[in-house]
Amino acid sequence: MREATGAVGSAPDFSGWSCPLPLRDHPRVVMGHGGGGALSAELVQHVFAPAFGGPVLAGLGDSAAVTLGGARIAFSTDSFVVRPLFFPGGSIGDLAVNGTVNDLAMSGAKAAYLSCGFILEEGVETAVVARVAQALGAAARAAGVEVVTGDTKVVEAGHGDGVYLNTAGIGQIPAGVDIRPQRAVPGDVVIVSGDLGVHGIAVMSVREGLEFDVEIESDCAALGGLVETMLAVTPELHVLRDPTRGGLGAALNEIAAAAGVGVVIQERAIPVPAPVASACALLGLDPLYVANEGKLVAFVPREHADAVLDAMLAHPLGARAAVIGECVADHPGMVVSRTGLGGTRVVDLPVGEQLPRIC
Amino acid sequence: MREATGAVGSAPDFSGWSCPLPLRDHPRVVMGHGGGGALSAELVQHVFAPAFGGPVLAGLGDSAAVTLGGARIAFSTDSFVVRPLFFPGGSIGDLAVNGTVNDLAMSGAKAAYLSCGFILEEGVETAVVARVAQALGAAARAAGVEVVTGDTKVVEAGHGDGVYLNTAGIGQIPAGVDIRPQRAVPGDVVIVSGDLGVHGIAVMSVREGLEFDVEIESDCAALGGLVETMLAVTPELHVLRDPTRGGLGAALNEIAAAAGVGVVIQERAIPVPAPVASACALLGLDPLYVANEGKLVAFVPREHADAVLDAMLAHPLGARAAVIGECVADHPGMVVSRTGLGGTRVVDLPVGEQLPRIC
Amino acid sequence: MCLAVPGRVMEIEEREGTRMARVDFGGVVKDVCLEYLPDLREGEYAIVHVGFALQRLDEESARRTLDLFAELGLLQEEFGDAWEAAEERRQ
Amino acid sequence: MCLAVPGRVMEIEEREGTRMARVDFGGVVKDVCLEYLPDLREGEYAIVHVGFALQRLDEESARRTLDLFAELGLLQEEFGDAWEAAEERRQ
Amino acid sequence: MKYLEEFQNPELAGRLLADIRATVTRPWALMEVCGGQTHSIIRHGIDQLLPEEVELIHGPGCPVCVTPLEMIDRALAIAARPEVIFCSFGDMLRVPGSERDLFRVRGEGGDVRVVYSPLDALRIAQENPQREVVFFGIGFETTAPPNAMTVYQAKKLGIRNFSLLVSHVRVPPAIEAIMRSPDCRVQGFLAAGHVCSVMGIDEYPELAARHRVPIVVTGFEPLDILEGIRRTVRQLERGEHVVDNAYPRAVRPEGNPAAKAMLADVFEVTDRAWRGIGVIPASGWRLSPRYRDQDAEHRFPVSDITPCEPAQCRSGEVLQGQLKPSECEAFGTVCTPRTPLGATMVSSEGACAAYYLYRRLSGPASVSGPASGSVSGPASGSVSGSVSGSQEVSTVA
Amino acid sequence: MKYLEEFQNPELAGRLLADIRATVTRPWALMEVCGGQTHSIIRHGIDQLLPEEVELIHGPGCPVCVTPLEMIDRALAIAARPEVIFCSFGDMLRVPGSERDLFRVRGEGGDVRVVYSPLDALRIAQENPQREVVFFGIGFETTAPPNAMTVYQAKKLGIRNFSLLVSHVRVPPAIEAIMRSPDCRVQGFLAAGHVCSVMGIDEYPELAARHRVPIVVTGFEPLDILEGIRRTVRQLERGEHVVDNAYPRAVRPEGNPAAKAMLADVFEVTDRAWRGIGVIPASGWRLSPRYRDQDAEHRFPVSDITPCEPAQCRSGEVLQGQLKPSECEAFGTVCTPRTPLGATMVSSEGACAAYYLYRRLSGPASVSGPASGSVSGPASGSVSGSVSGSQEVSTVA
Ligand code: SF4
Ligand code: SF4
Ligand SMILES: [Mg+2]
Ligand SMILES: [Mg+2]
Ligand SMILES: [Mg+2]
Ligand SMILES: [Mg+2]
Ligand SMILES: [Mg+2]
Ligand SMILES: [Mg+2]
Ligand SMILES: [Mg+2]
Ligand SMILES: [Mg+2]
Ligand SMILES: [Mg+2]
Ligand SMILES: [Mg+2]
Repeated sequence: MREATGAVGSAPDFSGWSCPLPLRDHPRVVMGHGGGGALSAELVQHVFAPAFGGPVLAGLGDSAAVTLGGARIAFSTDSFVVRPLFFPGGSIGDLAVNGTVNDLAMSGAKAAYLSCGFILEEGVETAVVARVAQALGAAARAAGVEVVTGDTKVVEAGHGDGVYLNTAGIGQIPAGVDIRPQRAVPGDVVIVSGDLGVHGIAVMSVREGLEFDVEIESDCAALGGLVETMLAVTPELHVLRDPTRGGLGAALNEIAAAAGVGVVIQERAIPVPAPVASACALLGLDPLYVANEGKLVAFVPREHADAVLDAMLAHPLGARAAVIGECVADHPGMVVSRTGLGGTRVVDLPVGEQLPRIC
Repeated sequence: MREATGAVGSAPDFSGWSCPLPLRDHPRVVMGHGGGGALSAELVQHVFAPAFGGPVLAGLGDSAAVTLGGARIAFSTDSFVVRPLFFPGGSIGDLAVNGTVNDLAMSGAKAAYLSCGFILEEGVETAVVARVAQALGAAARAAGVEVVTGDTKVVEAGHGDGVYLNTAGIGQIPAGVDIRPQRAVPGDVVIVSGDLGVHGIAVMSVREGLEFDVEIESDCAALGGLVETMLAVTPELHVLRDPTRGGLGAALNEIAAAAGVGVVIQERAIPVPAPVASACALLGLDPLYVANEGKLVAFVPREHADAVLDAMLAHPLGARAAVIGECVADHPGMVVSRTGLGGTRVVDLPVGEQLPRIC
Repeated sequence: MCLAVPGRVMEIEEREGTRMARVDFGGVVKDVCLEYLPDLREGEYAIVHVGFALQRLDEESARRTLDLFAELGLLQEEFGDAWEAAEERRQ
Repeated sequence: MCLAVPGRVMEIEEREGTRMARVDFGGVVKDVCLEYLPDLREGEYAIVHVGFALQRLDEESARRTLDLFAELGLLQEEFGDAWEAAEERRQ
Repeated sequence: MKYLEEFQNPELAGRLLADIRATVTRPWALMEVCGGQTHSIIRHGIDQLLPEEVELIHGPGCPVCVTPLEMIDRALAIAARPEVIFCSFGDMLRVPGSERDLFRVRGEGGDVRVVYSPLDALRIAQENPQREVVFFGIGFETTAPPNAMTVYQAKKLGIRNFSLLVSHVRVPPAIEAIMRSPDCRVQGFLAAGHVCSVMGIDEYPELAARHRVPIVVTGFEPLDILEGIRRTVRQLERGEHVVDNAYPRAVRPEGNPAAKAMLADVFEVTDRAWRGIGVIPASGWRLSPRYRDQDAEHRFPVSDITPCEPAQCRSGEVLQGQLKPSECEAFGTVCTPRTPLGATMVSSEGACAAYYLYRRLSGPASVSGPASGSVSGPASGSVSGSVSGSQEVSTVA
Repeated sequence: MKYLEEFQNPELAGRLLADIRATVTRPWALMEVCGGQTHSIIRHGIDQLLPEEVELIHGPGCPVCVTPLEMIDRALAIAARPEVIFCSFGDMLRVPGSERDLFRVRGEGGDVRVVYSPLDALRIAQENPQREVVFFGIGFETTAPPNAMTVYQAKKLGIRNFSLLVSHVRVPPAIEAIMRSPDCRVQGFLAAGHVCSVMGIDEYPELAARHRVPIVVTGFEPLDILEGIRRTVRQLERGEHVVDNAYPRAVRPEGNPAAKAMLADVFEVTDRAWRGIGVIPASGWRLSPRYRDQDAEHRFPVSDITPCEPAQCRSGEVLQGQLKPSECEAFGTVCTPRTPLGATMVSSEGACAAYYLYRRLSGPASVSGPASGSVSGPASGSVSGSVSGSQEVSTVA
């Protein structure tokens, strides 16, 4: 643990301090700072990382691996601000469990305990809160994780949005497992666990002002079991990532940047269900940037790739798993897609969140 | 760990479900549900506890004690929605660290690692976010705890309040230590670590519409060191509690209810600084219900009370510690105060947050 | 300009005096204004842009176009699968 | 009714044509309207209710009251400290 | 002299108590008129220190408790309007109307704000010219002058989007009504000191003489209250019934002339309903015709809101000292501090709430009846000595 | 027939490419007018599959790119007004005005909403009668009819709080302007299919003849674009210059008569400034006098907002194919996709943004010059083949 460097109660002096983020560009927070893309990354890099310091945060993974009382523990948190609270196939309660369980799973850890913080907006119906809590409890039971501590705050009407949720989770990392974005190496095979974009499109379909009917439901699920299955094949998985905000595009870019490798994916190998493709065509979105919850992308050493893929295909949550590309030494930090026609395009880190386009 | 009881992905059915909270009384969430008083407790009891299940949450402590990889670990979370973000003597960043560090300390654990979730409102100045982050980082260094994982979400303008923060923390519980509200027994001596109400009044003094000048600053501090000092005297501390929302009055009521004991306090033994008393007189508030952050109340076996008090008095954060009362077998679940004149009053669990009164 | 996509008209109805339809875009169904194609019928396809059907799609013409492409088979052997061809050129 | 507390007038000033003062309530200072006590001066005490000074506090009269209480000493020995006395009765 | 700690001195309290003990020879029922005094009595446990002979009855002097149901419902209706910013003292937010309270209106989207002073509401009006700002003008003669000044200032400054929902009440007509009640048990009054700081004492001698009841102007610190009791008991023991000023440092016979002049300009006396009690003639104020257009009841269509009080709630009798809270059927079952039916259950010093608390303290043995042990009589709101009572009850630790 | 997958078939694409290869004998510079086509070309990597001889120049047919700075600034000023709900297609939110964009206005408290359809904005106006709802009417002939219908409906339904900020542009005058430019390199046009779905093809024969340039109406799926290119190249190789319809399933010669009638009623032709290019005569629409009171520029005082474009930004020349983005001094230094100076850097298919991305891909060796490897010529926005170029560069893994 880091040594205490300041006296207890000493007040930091902000008078001479200036924001390390180029303020000309973003004097105020915009939606994109929460979109999981380049703006989010800049905020972490320029504001949070220097403020908090510490070698573990600098790892920038979805979760931190720490040692406590001799145990190797994965520790992660996420806040959930989804609108609407309930959507086809799930709710903010499911997301709050599965999001954190999955972040832990992405370091190979099986989630054991969750904390849960509710920020309720004055005026939200108690029945809505109860439905969220029920969904959260049911999702926790399904994932085999226990909610052991919590907190509730209420904010004035007009300063929230019904229910915001935060969960943090801890789980033990098995011996011999070291899964981090930095471990991607050229030659790794890139595998996704199934259909992409389903969760994001399901949520969008009920978002105010955008409503459309679509015959899909969020695939939101806890991936701990799938990861256990994969680790049973080999502990030598290099990278796991749940491509949530910013979608597969953001996840691959983050891995490429963290490991200093290039990634090449074959567009026609990527499983995108027809309704997702149709909704994206209608709204001008790219399925590569649509959020998922209940899917993972894995970077697996070539020699284990077939066995890992077979194990995934045998698991209910990996039934539509597919090899979609590989890790290369070229164009480090960049993700390139071979298009269905055989062309090439750069899959950039999205700046903020995707918006419906007309052009 | 609890067994998984539902299939992965099985959707709970809400159609036949009805809210266990008496909806006639509170069909919607009101501010009091977050006030740390009776309404907060009802929400936990009627909504969250049945939804989440689990024996640990039922403990209802500020933190949970769990076992992971052979280590006994305290795990806690709090969200922070304080207005304004900066106040005399501190900021939401300080609170977010000290609040969780202290919740861990109240189970005897020294906080080791924190997670940190930001919910930013679109439009908040980046410089404000950076100042909060700097304060959070400085407070973490001062407390000897490391921020190892984080998350940022942005909500649309008008759906937040600048910055909301959540922290969760983990720390190891020393062997032989078992500190929980349930352990209070008649005969325990009740000690507070210093002046009450300072933090709450400092924050109120800069709250919009209530502004007043007062020569005090928040005493917000991390109590891990003080608790270590107390545990060095004896591991046999029964209860520790940081009397935050709802103040000492709520904390004592919760302990009395959890342990099924009565508590008697001597009003004139309670350290309330003059400006706090004055502000309370002006606004019609009771200092017993004003929030603290950086103070604790301890239930100590009578045979250790003197030594523990001496150790507290020798620590900078316990310099104004005082014995304020005792735990009794009478009136179980109730807290009674002997007034300065020798009368008696019931110190009830507050219903919601205190508001300025005219009567 | 002009992200416009083909959709199939499902049900048509009047709403506040406006001709509207449920239109199916390959599994995604949305409300679309038919005022500019007043004689569009259920089952027909149209190009839809920002919630408005702007032009009926002509199936016969589409088939003729595709047939034409298929007949451009002269150099097919040389290329085979376009993606593989591109791949080869890259090696 | 009527949570009103004594405060000491610090500085007086006109604001938008209204006589206002900073008033010290034992370490807490707040703005108070003096319109109802137009001749109240700095250093004097007044009873303040919801931001308005409503009556000047008279020190001489206060002292006389306290002196009176002190003279009610007849049964002092019997009671001693009131809190302890109450405690005893409770045993 | 700080005018505060000096009047909380335990030793002097002992002397006052000793003097009361030495003086009293038989039971007396005194009413403290003012809710602030009730608060102080409970806060310091004064009722438990008094000799058994002295019974305190909590009076109707809590603006929260007596604001009539229709006025609460009008406030709720106005506060729910989208164009309105509804400002109130904090006390009123949890007071139940027919179906909900201001907290709940806020939860449902109403813009309800707690202010410290009516001037804060006026400032909010200046800052939000496109909104209608309404201030809930509750309170007795102490609070009326600040609210009057605010209405006056709004007119002077041309702030057109400010109005007052007026529910002001006056003490002397309430004393008159209590004394006229056939079931009246009150033998002496502690008059409300801060009301008299404004109004002076002119209105009381006639009342004291006509009803042959001592009226002692009393302050709010523990010593002030004990002194008020001491002087009242002394009069009663002597068979006197005059107006006495036990709070001379803050009460002059003439009151505050500037405040009285403003009241006369802005308000006019009117009949007013008291919650649970009914209409008391000339017991309230409304805006005078000059200020009628600043009356929220004229500005918003709420005058036809005239709900019935829940038949179950008997707070009127409780407020007049004619009924013990525990004799109310709703008490402790449908009506609790968490789910109050009447205002007397809302604030912890409300008679029903105080009774509820102390009954809990006195233990399960006394659940079905009045407080056990040394409760000093059958009066409502009288809760002395129940701590010692609790020691007679076996408890589950 | 789904009209979608059928036109993305890789095998048929191979046949079309083979035919283009077999046809082309020397370099040709083609402009795809429409931003949607640019998007499709980059999305599918079509530029990299074409023979080296065929160069594609990204045209000015992106409403996001060409909306003039003063119109963005007016939008920002209107959106910042407290009474306004400003509705826009998502495309416009990140387009920089002089000092900020719509995202930032929203962050500063403006009520800016993304809608899918102008009808959504009209519904918002109905639901918020006390607010002013303004819709940002950008776009070419395809988007103009939906916006026209919305204005018409607002008038018909008496929805007075709805107005349109009009920045509509027309394609044929832009083609005319490009051909007239002395530096013009364009030898053939892929005309915008969906514009012609509405307008038909009447306006093009005269242009093709006068400028001796083939104009092929082209769709948006990969096969459509390849077919458009194939037909244009074929004309060029044969020395022809006629209007050809390669998108007959969606384009009839007469267009959509109902839509054209509505356009004629609601709008009138006007000169309009194109961002980076300047005023092009008769190149836009504004509301006709009958609908003038639904014009946001008349309703809000913004007409005097006439900012200067950042002198540094040379997107006008880029848009006309006269300058490579990398020849702009700001490129890659002060102007990046994260901090765009001009609209061509905003969306990933903007010429400057596309060039920036591919330059990164082509590696450090080519940072200071145009893209290395098989870039097919000096034209701006032409980025083919740079992936293979990147393999010649040693990288740090
Ligand atoms: S107990 Fe409740 S219902 Fe009965 S009188 Fe008191 S407030 Fe009214
Ligand atoms: S690089 Fe930027 S500044 Fe230069 S022309 Fe392009 S958009 Fe304008
Ligand atoms: Mg996380
Ligand atoms: Mg996550
Ligand atoms: Mg908490
Ligand atoms: Mg909201
Ligand atoms: Mg993740
Ligand atoms: Mg906690
Ligand atoms: Mg806490
Ligand atoms: Mg996260
Ligand atoms: Mg806000
Ligand atoms: Mg705590």
